[in-house]
Amino acid sequence: MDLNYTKEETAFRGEVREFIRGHLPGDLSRKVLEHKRLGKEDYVRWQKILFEKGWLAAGWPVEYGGTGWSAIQRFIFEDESAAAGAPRLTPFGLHMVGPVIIAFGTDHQKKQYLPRILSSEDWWCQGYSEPGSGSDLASLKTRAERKGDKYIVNGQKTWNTHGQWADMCFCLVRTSSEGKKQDGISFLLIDMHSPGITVRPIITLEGEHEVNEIWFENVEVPVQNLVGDENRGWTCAKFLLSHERTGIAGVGASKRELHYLKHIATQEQEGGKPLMEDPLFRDRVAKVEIDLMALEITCLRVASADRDGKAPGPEASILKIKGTEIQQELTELMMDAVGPYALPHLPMAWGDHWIGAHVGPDYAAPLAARYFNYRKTTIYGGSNEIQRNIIAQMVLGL
Amino acid sequence: MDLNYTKEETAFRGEVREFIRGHLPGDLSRKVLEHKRLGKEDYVRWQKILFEKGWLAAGWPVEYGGTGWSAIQRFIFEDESAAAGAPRLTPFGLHMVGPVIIAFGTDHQKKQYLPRILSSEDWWCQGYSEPGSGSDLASLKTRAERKGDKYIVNGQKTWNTHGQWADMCFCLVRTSSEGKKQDGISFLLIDMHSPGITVRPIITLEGEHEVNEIWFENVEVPVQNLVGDENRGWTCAKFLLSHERTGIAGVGASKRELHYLKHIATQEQEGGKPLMEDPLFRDRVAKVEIDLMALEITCLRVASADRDGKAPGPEASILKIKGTEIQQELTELMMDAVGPYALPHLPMAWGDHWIGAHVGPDYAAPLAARYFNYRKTTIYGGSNEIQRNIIAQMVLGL
Amino acid sequence: MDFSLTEEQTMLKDSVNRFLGKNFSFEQRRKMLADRQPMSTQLWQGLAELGVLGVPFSPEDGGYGGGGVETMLVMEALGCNLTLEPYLATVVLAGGCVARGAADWQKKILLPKIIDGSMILAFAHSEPNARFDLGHVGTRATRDGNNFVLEGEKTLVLHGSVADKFIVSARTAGDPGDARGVTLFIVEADEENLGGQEYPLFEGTRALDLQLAGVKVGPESVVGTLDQAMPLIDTVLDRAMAALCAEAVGIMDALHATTVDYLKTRQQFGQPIGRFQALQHRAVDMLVQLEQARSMALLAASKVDSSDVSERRRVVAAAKEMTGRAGRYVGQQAIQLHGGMGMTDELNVSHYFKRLTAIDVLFGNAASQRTRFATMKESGATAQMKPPRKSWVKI
Amino acid sequence: MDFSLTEEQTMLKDSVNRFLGKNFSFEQRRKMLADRQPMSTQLWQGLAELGVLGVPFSPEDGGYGGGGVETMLVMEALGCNLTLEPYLATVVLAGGCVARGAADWQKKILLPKIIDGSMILAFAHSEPNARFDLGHVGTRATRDGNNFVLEGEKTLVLHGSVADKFIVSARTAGDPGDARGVTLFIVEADEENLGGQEYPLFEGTRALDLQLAGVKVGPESVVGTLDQAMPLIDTVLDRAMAALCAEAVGIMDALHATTVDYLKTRQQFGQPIGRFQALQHRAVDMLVQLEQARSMALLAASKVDSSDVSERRRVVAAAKEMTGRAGRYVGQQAIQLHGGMGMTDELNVSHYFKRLTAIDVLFGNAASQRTRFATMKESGATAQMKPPRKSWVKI
Repeated sequence: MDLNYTKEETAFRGEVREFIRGHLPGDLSRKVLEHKRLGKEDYVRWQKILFEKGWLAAGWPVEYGGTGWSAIQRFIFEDESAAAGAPRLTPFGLHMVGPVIIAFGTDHQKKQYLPRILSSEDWWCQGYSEPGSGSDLASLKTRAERKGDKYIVNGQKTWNTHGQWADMCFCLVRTSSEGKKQDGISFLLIDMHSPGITVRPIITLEGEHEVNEIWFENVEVPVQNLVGDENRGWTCAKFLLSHERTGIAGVGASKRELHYLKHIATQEQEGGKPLMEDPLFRDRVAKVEIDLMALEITCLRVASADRDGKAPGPEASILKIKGTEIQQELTELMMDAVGPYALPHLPMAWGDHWIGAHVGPDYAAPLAARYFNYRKTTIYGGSNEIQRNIIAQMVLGL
Repeated sequence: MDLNYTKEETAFRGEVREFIRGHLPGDLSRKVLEHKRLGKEDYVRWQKILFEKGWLAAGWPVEYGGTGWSAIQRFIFEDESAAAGAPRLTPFGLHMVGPVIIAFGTDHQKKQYLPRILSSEDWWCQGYSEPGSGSDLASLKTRAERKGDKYIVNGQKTWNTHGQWADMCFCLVRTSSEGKKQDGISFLLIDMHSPGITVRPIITLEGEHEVNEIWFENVEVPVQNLVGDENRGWTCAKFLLSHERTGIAGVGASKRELHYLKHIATQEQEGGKPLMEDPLFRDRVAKVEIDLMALEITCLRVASADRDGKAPGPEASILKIKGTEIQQELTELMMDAVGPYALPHLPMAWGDHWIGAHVGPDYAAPLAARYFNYRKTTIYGGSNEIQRNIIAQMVLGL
Repeated sequence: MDFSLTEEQTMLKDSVNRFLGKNFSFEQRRKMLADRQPMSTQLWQGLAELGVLGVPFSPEDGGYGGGGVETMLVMEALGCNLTLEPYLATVVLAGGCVARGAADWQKKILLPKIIDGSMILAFAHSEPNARFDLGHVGTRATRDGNNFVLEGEKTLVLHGSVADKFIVSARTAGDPGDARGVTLFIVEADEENLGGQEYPLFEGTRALDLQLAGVKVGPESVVGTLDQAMPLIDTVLDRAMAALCAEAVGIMDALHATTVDYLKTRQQFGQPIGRFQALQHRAVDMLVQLEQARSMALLAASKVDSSDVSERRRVVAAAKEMTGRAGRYVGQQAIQLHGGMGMTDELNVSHYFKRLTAIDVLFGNAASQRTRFATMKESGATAQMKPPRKSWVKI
Repeated sequence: MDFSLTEEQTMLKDSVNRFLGKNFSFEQRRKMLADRQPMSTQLWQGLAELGVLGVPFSPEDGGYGGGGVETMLVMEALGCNLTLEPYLATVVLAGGCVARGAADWQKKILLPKIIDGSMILAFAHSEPNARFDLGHVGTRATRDGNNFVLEGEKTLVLHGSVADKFIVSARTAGDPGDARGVTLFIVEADEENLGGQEYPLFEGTRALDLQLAGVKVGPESVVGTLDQAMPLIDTVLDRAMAALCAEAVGIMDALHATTVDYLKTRQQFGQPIGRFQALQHRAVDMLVQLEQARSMALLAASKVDSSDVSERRRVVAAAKEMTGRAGRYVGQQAIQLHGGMGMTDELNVSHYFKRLTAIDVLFGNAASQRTRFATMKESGATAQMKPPRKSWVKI
């Protein structure tokens, strides 16, 4: 046992840091560090730079364009990327549908889609949740009826992130209503430009457009877009949900946010002293910092088990629970740090080209919105209540 | 609406305070205030004083020796008693079996038992829980078989408080195994001096003897000791559990303990200053103090509804939940306040006649033991989980 | 000790709720927000006609003669109906300053117009970088003959953009943190050298940052005693905080009810999600917090008129702390239990949540109230008042 | 970065666990507590024979050559088996002072006897009224020719009553809070003018309050450099805290497993109580806390040998904080989920709970570690070390 990084790992970290320092555009990282709004072009810009370097698909097998990195290396890469303020990689292609296509897809699907994910030519989105099927995902109702060499898809999906930018959607659809509800589900790849698709924005509480509802009305999908066997889509769904667990905790990003929190709390004054010297505020910061130190090690333990050939089991749900709790606590602390200046709502100030006046310090403008927006983290990706159910049943056997 | 006490209520408070000041023995209140161990004789001594004054059975109807006080007056009485360090009244006779006998008992039972409760001649204990029946009380197995004019009782009860001192026990026993489990239960009054009863101490984690197991082996109980109808004891049990709700939160005692906590935290030094000036400790104290202020009003709201003729409903479970959380937090704060001097275990120092050396300050000796002992508060009287179930079902309709 | 409402109080409560139920809806709120409308003149007039705007003013001033409890009842109703009206700004804050501090002739001019809804007042007190220190006044009012010239900045002036007049606190003596030397002025909204930037708060209330770049006012604009406004400001702020506690309780009440309803109707895994014990217990913990907050709002409403200043301050700080803490828990859990639906702008849940968050921040969040409460007790209630420093006692 | 144990480490772990499983039981613990037995000579000898007492000492000193990780493995096993042996006192604390500070000739005398179990040492450092300030040393060692005379009081000397010798910290210069001026001495237990009062801690470990009323020791009793013992003491205390973190993890592991078992077997309302979702989620939250604490115990074990003192101190403070906080939650919930059964002395649950509580208190509870951690960072790791004051720099 040695919890120090090996020489090779340290060298790798240096290489990653060096590359990012040389290639991450300053305006992009500034946006991330200062909590500005990111557009599709921001994400794509960075992904293209990584793609050129061959570092985009860290978790994929080398033959499909992956890096061949160990789980620890991937952790280091994410850590450095987050610290430098690199935009997060959009997960839908790279971390979700990509691995599913690699594991279950046909050669045609692999040739068709994987390169376009890597080149950022296709922006993917996810068609999982439905208005009536949230935590109980398997109860989904969107139907796909086979007609000749096509499926005809009808139904409604919701909480679809960035569907307004998407070229493709991977979708769970019901192809049979026989047997257990999990048994009649199929995994379809749907072209978002197909006739019959309507994307309606859902404005969330902080006033932003991040998620959508999607309606499918007699949308035709070629049968070759079925991944895996018909009615066996639940296997893909579960695979997808359990894949790429180490990133789920967001340790790198939380470390960056902790750093930013301290920056803010050093600027803010409380009773004539920096807020960071207020024993009560400092105590809350110390608590979340220690939680985060611990979570980093917990993540590395899971990543390390991954390397040793053991797949991360349901105990990785711990990472989701604790990781999102920490993320929320950090947004709450930042909001609290700016006191009354959390109140003004200035969404124009989070944009690209705002040069107008702020109310209060610059950094204050997006903080309440982030606090509101981050309530989602304990809801999405399987709510934290569902994660607790998973651990209770699968780990504790209760 | 007026949240100030009326002139009459203020005058009543003065009268109570005056009486207690004149009649509560100093050695007794010192024991209470300093967390010393109380013996049976301590409780009885104070009860006899109150009995003589006619103030012992505040909640009973006047005809049976009660005071005729309003719920607000009872609250004031408890508040003043607790503040002065009066021993708490043992509830088993006064607040539990007494009201049951008044509501459901025969004239004979009333004449036989009520005066002896008031005079403290009988010490009562409770035979409810069994090893297999805790939260699921109605699953109890202790049997009572009718043979002529006697019941023959066999079985085992547990978590019996102060049974080692008891003359009488009110007991839930199974008289039938037909129908719903609640339907075959009867409420029996059992003479603890009867042959066939064995009382075995349970030593709890802090090392004290407060609770017992009781075995009944062919114990003969005269049928006239049945309260209410045979197989209808559950009615008495529920009546008993819902009775006397205002006292359950222990607001008066918690106010006294908060005061003592501040006393300790003023003595203890942290970094050359009284601990009470440490912003972090002070903040925890302020939080519990505000919680307690709120709970006092919540209690008075319930008491006041009581006066208006509305019986306190299941929402009184809120008092149990919050009251015990506050009690536990206060013991935890006191333990934390003395730092390393929480560690020594000196049970002799909690006794009556200890004049030997302490390790650390005098007040430190019983604090860890109290913290340990008070874990019981969220377990007994229907665990706080059960209270939440009650509110969810009875108040929220979930 | 009596928790029951009088007949008049019950009538007041019912009539406000009935009026709002009939004349205001969540859809109207959303439309007002989309249109950046700070208030609805029609609704305000309706409230005036109902007598609601006169609730805390004395009958001699043309008001209803209500106290803390009556204000509480109004604020609870305004809260659970999610209104955007300037009740706090005009009636409680600015109106409170006038009613408790102004000369009779000033009252006669202002109060009837507040009460009949024809004049909107705003309270311009908070300043940049004051954080939660409500005693911090840096804006200066310099004598110029009989007049005063005001220089400085005010921030987060609630409903400032619709105000006809402002009640402005400014320093006529001493330094920013001093307890003495503060005076209140009436400043017309159309005054020269008065600039401002309007913006919404995150829950929709519109606020103003005010620049006073040499605003000249006459001696008749002074409210109350020169240099001695701080106790008046404190009194008014305590009443505003008690009012906010009541509003928060109204919101939490509605939010809890909505959440429990959702738990009963939302089906997952073939049953209402309210069957799941973990969610049941969460709903119970929300109720416990709500009832504790309600108790403190009642206590604050009851003590806010007390002549015992130290008791008033202590109770109000405790109530604001409890409400802020409870509001955070109840709001967060309401979102969580509603899942994705709680995150949308379309449901009132998120609006309630954001308003609760704003209420916590306004005039000092739970953490700062706890510190205020804790330090208040150490050396008596007047500990907050800093003693005058030698350097400024010039008069 | 490698989390897997080496073959030797796995063997060590297994052999300690096997040995304790065979030679010690909860019933023996209860008997020892009833008999006020501070330790079991037999068990101690067995541990010596197994080589466990030599784990942290270098092979040159006759030890096993283990580091933080090996100590962690031993402590975890001692913790989950609820032993009462003086491993912390003799091997980690006093032994640590000797191994890292003493002269070679002293080591040659002492370490073999510690390792073969024939000598018990205790560490007399804590003082009355020092609270959690581990740098507070008020006991004085005054020069008397070549000798020193020790005057003062030590408290909470773990396993002091069975010690053959004490390692005593005393001040040879400066004032109680000063970082410099502290020296370590070896003091024989049968020394004249050495008095003591023995008592149990609430979880059964026996401790001693020590009165040094003019204890005379020779120059050969000095351990390490005169006046310069604080860095050594800090190092040893950090190792002791890391060891306690490991013990706590061993305990939490056992306690969590016991609780989950109980949830599976205890029947109420016709089903195992582990079917109730609220209790399931509680068991999950216990697991989350446990795994977070385990991570920090691993990190502390791994960094405790680090030459980077500031990193070591930071990690150890964080680990002790996390363990203390987790231990409190896991312990309280274990009791709660066991209901009345958790309250009895007869079940190991309450013993685990009390030991976790004691571990939190020892060398500073979670709250104090958090402050230590937070202030440590402000001005680098040496912030804890107070600079020398002019008044005492006499040499």
